[in-house]
Amino acid sequence: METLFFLIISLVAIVSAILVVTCRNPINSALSLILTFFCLATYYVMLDAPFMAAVQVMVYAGAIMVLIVFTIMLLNIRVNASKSQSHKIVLGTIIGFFTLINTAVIVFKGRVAIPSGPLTGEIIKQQGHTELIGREMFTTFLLPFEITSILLLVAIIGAVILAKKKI
Amino acid sequence: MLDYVWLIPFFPLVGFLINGLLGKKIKNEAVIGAIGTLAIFSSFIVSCMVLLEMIGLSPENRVFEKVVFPWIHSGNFKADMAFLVDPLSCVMIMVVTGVGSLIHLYSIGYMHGEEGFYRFFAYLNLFCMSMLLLVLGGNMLVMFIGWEGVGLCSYLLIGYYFHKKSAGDAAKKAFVMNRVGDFGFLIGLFTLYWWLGSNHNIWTINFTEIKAASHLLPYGGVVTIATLCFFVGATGKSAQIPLFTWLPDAMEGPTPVSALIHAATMVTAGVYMIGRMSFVFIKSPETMMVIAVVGAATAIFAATIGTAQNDIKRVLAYSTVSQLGFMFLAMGVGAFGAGIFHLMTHAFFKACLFLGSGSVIHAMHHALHKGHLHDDAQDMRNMGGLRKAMPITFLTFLVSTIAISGIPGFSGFFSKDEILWQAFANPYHGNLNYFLWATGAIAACFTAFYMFRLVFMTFFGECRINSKVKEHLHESPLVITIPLMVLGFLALIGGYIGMPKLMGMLPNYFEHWLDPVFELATEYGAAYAHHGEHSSHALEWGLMFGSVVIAVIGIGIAATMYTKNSTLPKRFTDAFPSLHRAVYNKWYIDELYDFAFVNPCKSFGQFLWKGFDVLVIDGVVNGVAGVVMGFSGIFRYMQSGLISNYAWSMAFGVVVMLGYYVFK
Amino acid sequence: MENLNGYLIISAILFSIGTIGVLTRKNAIVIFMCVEMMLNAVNLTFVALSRHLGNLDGQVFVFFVMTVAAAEAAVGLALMIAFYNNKESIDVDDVNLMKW
Amino acid sequence: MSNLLSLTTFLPILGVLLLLFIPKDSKGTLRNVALATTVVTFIVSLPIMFGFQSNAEFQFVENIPWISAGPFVMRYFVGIDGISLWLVILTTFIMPIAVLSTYTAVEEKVKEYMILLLLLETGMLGAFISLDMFLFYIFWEVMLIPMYFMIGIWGGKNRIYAAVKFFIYTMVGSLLMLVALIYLYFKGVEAGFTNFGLLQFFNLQLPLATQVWLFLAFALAFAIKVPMFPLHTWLPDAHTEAPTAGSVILAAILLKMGTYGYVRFAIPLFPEAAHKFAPLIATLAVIGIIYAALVAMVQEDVKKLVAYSSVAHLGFVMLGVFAFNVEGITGGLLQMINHGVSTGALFLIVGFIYERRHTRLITDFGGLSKQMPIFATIFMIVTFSSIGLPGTNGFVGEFLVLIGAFESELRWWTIIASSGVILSAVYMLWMFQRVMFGELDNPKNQKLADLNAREIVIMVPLIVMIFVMGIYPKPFIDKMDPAIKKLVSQVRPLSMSAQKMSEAQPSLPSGHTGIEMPAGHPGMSPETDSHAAPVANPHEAK
Repeated sequence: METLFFLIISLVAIVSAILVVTCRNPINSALSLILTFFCLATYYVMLDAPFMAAVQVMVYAGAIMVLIVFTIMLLNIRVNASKSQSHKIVLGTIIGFFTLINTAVIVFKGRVAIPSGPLTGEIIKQQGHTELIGREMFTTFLLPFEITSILLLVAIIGAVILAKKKI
Repeated sequence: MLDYVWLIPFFPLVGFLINGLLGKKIKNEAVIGAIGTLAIFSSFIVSCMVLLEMIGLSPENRVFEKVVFPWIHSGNFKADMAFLVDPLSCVMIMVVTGVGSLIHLYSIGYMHGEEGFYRFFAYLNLFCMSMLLLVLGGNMLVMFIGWEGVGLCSYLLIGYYFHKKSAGDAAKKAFVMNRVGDFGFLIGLFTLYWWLGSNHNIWTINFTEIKAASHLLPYGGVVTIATLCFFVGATGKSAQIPLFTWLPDAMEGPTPVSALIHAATMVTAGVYMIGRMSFVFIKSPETMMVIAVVGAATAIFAATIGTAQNDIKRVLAYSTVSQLGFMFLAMGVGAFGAGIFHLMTHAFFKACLFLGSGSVIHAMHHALHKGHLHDDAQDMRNMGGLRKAMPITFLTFLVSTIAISGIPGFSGFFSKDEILWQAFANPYHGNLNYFLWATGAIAACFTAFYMFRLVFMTFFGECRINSKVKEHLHESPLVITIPLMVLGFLALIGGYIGMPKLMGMLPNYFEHWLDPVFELATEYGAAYAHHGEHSSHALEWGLMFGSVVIAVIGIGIAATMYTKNSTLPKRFTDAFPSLHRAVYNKWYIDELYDFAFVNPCKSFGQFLWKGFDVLVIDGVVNGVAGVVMGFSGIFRYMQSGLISNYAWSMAFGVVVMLGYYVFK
Repeated sequence: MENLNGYLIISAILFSIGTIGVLTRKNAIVIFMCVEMMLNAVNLTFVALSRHLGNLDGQVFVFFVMTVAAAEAAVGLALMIAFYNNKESIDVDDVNLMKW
Repeated sequence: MSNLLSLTTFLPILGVLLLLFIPKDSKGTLRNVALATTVVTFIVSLPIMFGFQSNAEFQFVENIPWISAGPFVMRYFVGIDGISLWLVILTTFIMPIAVLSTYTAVEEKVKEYMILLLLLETGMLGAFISLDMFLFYIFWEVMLIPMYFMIGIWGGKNRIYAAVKFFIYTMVGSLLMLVALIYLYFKGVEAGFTNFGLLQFFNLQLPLATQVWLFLAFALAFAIKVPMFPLHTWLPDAHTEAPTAGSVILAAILLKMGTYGYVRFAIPLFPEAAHKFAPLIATLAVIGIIYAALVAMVQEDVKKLVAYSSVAHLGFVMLGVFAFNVEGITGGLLQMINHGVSTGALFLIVGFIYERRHTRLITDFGGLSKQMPIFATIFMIVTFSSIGLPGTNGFVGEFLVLIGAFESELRWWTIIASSGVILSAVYMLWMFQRVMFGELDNPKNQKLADLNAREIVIMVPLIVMIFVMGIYPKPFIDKMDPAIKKLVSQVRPLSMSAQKMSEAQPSLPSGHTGIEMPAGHPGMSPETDSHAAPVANPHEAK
């Protein structure tokens, strides 16, 4: 059952990903991408990481994609009539294919470490994923976490300054 | 009093500081002059007291060392600010402070109204300090401070009229030539220090310690090298061949400077240094010979040039070079006492001569200035018949001229005759002695000739000065003539303290006085001396008589040529034009040096800069940069600026690298 | 977690598709979206392996990646707007100022 | 009091922070704050000088953990001995003077200029006090950047060329040094060392072949900085283009980094290689002395002339240092300080007339003595100090260098180097004569003003130092002496024993007791060692 579900989701994810690349209209690409992101969120749920799924939906599918869609509409770019060079597509596909092969070989030939951490599905269910993440984030990773806030601040200021025509 | 020996150089230092720092504010010439003169006069008083105390000691105790403060101590090397008082330095401090005081006094009158009066006195005091350090230095390094210090003051004072290009050039030339000498001095010092240190573990540059260790030094060999280097130092300072050309040019300085620095004191430093280290020099027969030969050669060489000069101070300058040659001759034949003796008498009469010439120039300058003429105040061809206008100057000048010419009864006779006799009779140089004596005697003849030529041209005969200004010529003020009279008096009687034993009227005080300093040298010299077949009294009397005759001949020729038959000099120069031209142009030595050293150095420097630095080294550096730039010029085409190209190459690179690791 | 390889393969596929998109498309916004997709592919790997290893570090890392992605989106899109204001285009082939 | 060194070093950084908050238009405040910072730094450094005990130990030591990255462990390890003490004091002493000299010289971008000056001070002080090799390297690089900008932004016409040349020359050297440093570190790790602390590396017994390569890398870096012939051509360009304060600092302190590097690092770390290369380096030093003097003689630009004279002076330093005896190294160190004082003063003097006339060509001047008597006096004193007249500082150092070198095996080199003494008199006096003597015929020169109060205040401390160090150098020598003795014993254990032997047998002429190079270490094959991989497997340390 779960395997079937996984396969279906995978199919959706791959198809929508291909659509992202192939759609002429950026709006269509953007919508396909949202679909991909949702698929990923589903995977996260299946991986016992509901908090990550929530964040994925909120940040990616919500915030970032909204931003992208707004930008697309703001710039109002006409659909590119000139066809892209076919040799580029071929070459790009070859390179992408090789990337896939490389990674796949790594996945299949590689040896994954034996589970060493304390967490199992039961523990996660018992204590709650959000709490676990929260503990981790505010103890071990407190400093990086705080630094992220600075990063975001910088990004905000940067974005404002860049996008304004005259400061 | 001996403990306070440091006061001797200290007073002039104070004078220098006061005049140098505050002189500009003081402005009052009398005060400045008084400070300067008092400073050196106080030193003279202290020197007298030191001398008296030294006389009171028994001869073997007449060595006193005083360490004022430690100076450079590093590793084995140790040099203190130390003073050494012994009979030799006593003589020197007496000469320096005595003659120095008189010249300071004289300068008050001579420099009256000059711009930078305070500067002059400050420099003069600084000079006295350096000179006193030189003669009092207890080790070679303190001596070297003085040694370079007097060079510096000489530079400053020659360049006193710095707005004149010739003065600046002369000052630089003097300093650089002195520096060449200093180079020799340093190498000599190093050699001696290193040899004694590494072979006998006596790391010292202290004179008394070297003296104590001098029995360890070998005859010849390394000592020859060291002493020759020292001698190079002496030639630079004392204007001997080959480094003598700066001294005549140094006459660009004010006349008191010429008298003090370039006649009485500084230039004799080389002689003093050899005397101070006589126990080292004597250990090298080769060096002694070189010194004697160079001294004799300089004596005659400079004397010949002196015969053809028309500038009154230049004649005196060449005369100084020549007399210094005599002193070196004395040192070279082992007659250290005689050399120092001549140094002292020469200080008296040559200072007097220079000051006298200064008095003449002063008067001439004054007169010409009154008449608004721009004739050269120093050219003897413009003078003549001055004896009536300036009787005191004339008389003192005459006395000194007689003294330098070597007429019996005057100081120069005793010292010069002693030197000539020693040149003939010394036990060190074998058959070379005849040559040395002959050269010295001929030089003495020339000396008598050109000095009397100078006297005749200046003081006798018709007055050749423009008749308009004749009535403005008059005797210089007292402040100028008093030093002249004192020095003239000394030139007259100064020789009696060193009367040759032969005459037997007075004991030779001077030689006895210096005996403790030089006895070690005589002792070492005995090792290779061959005892004299010459030394008979009759011979000594004969040679003395001969030298007097020679001097009289010189005077006679001068008298004939320049008073009786005034066309003779012209006929003579017409007969030998090229000879006269060569002598007049100082045998073209300056030109030779320019050709051999100065110009090659400059063009070599130019070549190194433009050729090597800029072309070769920078060429290589810039060439490397150029190659890099060239390659980057090619590679820059890879930087298309198109993002997709970068993305492509990145992806490609990642795939390839990843592929390598995955499939290897 | 018997299905680890499945997640990893999906992640690899998504990553490759993203790569192809980055390389072939000319619209800067689409390229940007493809980059986001590649980031997500990596995130999936992180989460999957984190779950497999029983250790939450990977998920915290994903969190940071998301933050960076958000910042990147803000700045990147601002850049695009600025660029569009200047050149009237967001075609990457028009961005050629980055050469010497 | 124990962290006095850090305080001194980082006070300028505090000044930088202060400067950041001052608006860039209030130039007066900026200058005063910068000056105050340097003066305070100098005052803070005084207790270091007075509290320094005359022994061979490192003092005011601070040693705290700093970076620990895998096998690389760097510590904040600072301290001074008699060798670095005077260089630290020299730096803090020169900086206020340099800052004061820019009051009217720099009118544009004052804020940035002052900040760079202060950063430079921190860099220089840090380099002198570092006892951790990596810390030293970092400070060494820190110095480079402010100087680069100072030349490149406030320089003369050809400033970009000069700045880039300066930067690249120095960078090439320091990269080689970095490589050698890391290699040395791994050698140390093999021997059981756990950090970059310098002192332990003195005991590292390296085979000769390894030493040679490492020494060459270090020596090249330092030789460029010194600069030694034939790597000196960046110096005249940098000096001519740099603003006055830049030239002063460059000459007075930055160049000392090179010679200091030899004394602190290259020689004690690789004593045998140093001995092996001593004749070569002495030869280059002597060539530098003569060559720079000859080139200086024909310069038309006063500043370039002074720059070349620097090359000659530092040649003396190198000669003294490579004499490997107490006199020579003492002389070399004194000469470093002397050169800092007198050449710094010379550059200031050139700056003064440049500010007035906006030219540095010798032919544009002449007869200035008449117009500027105070200037003439100061110029003359400094000139004579540079020539090395006894009684001034230049003499003591030069003399000790020469006598030390003469005692060692470098006798013939010394004789040739001594002739540089003559040449230095020639070019300095000739320049002085052409600038100061003669008729005052150029109408532009007739209106020149003499030095003002500020300029006199700048020069007076230098003049005082010239005489103090010339007449009473004892305190200076006394403080550095134990450290130098220790250095000498580190460097020539072989020759020390040889000397003792010669003392025991005084009849032997000891000119030949000089160091014979050890003919390789028994039991160690230099070949295999020198070809070993430079980075000794970092994975093991993980």
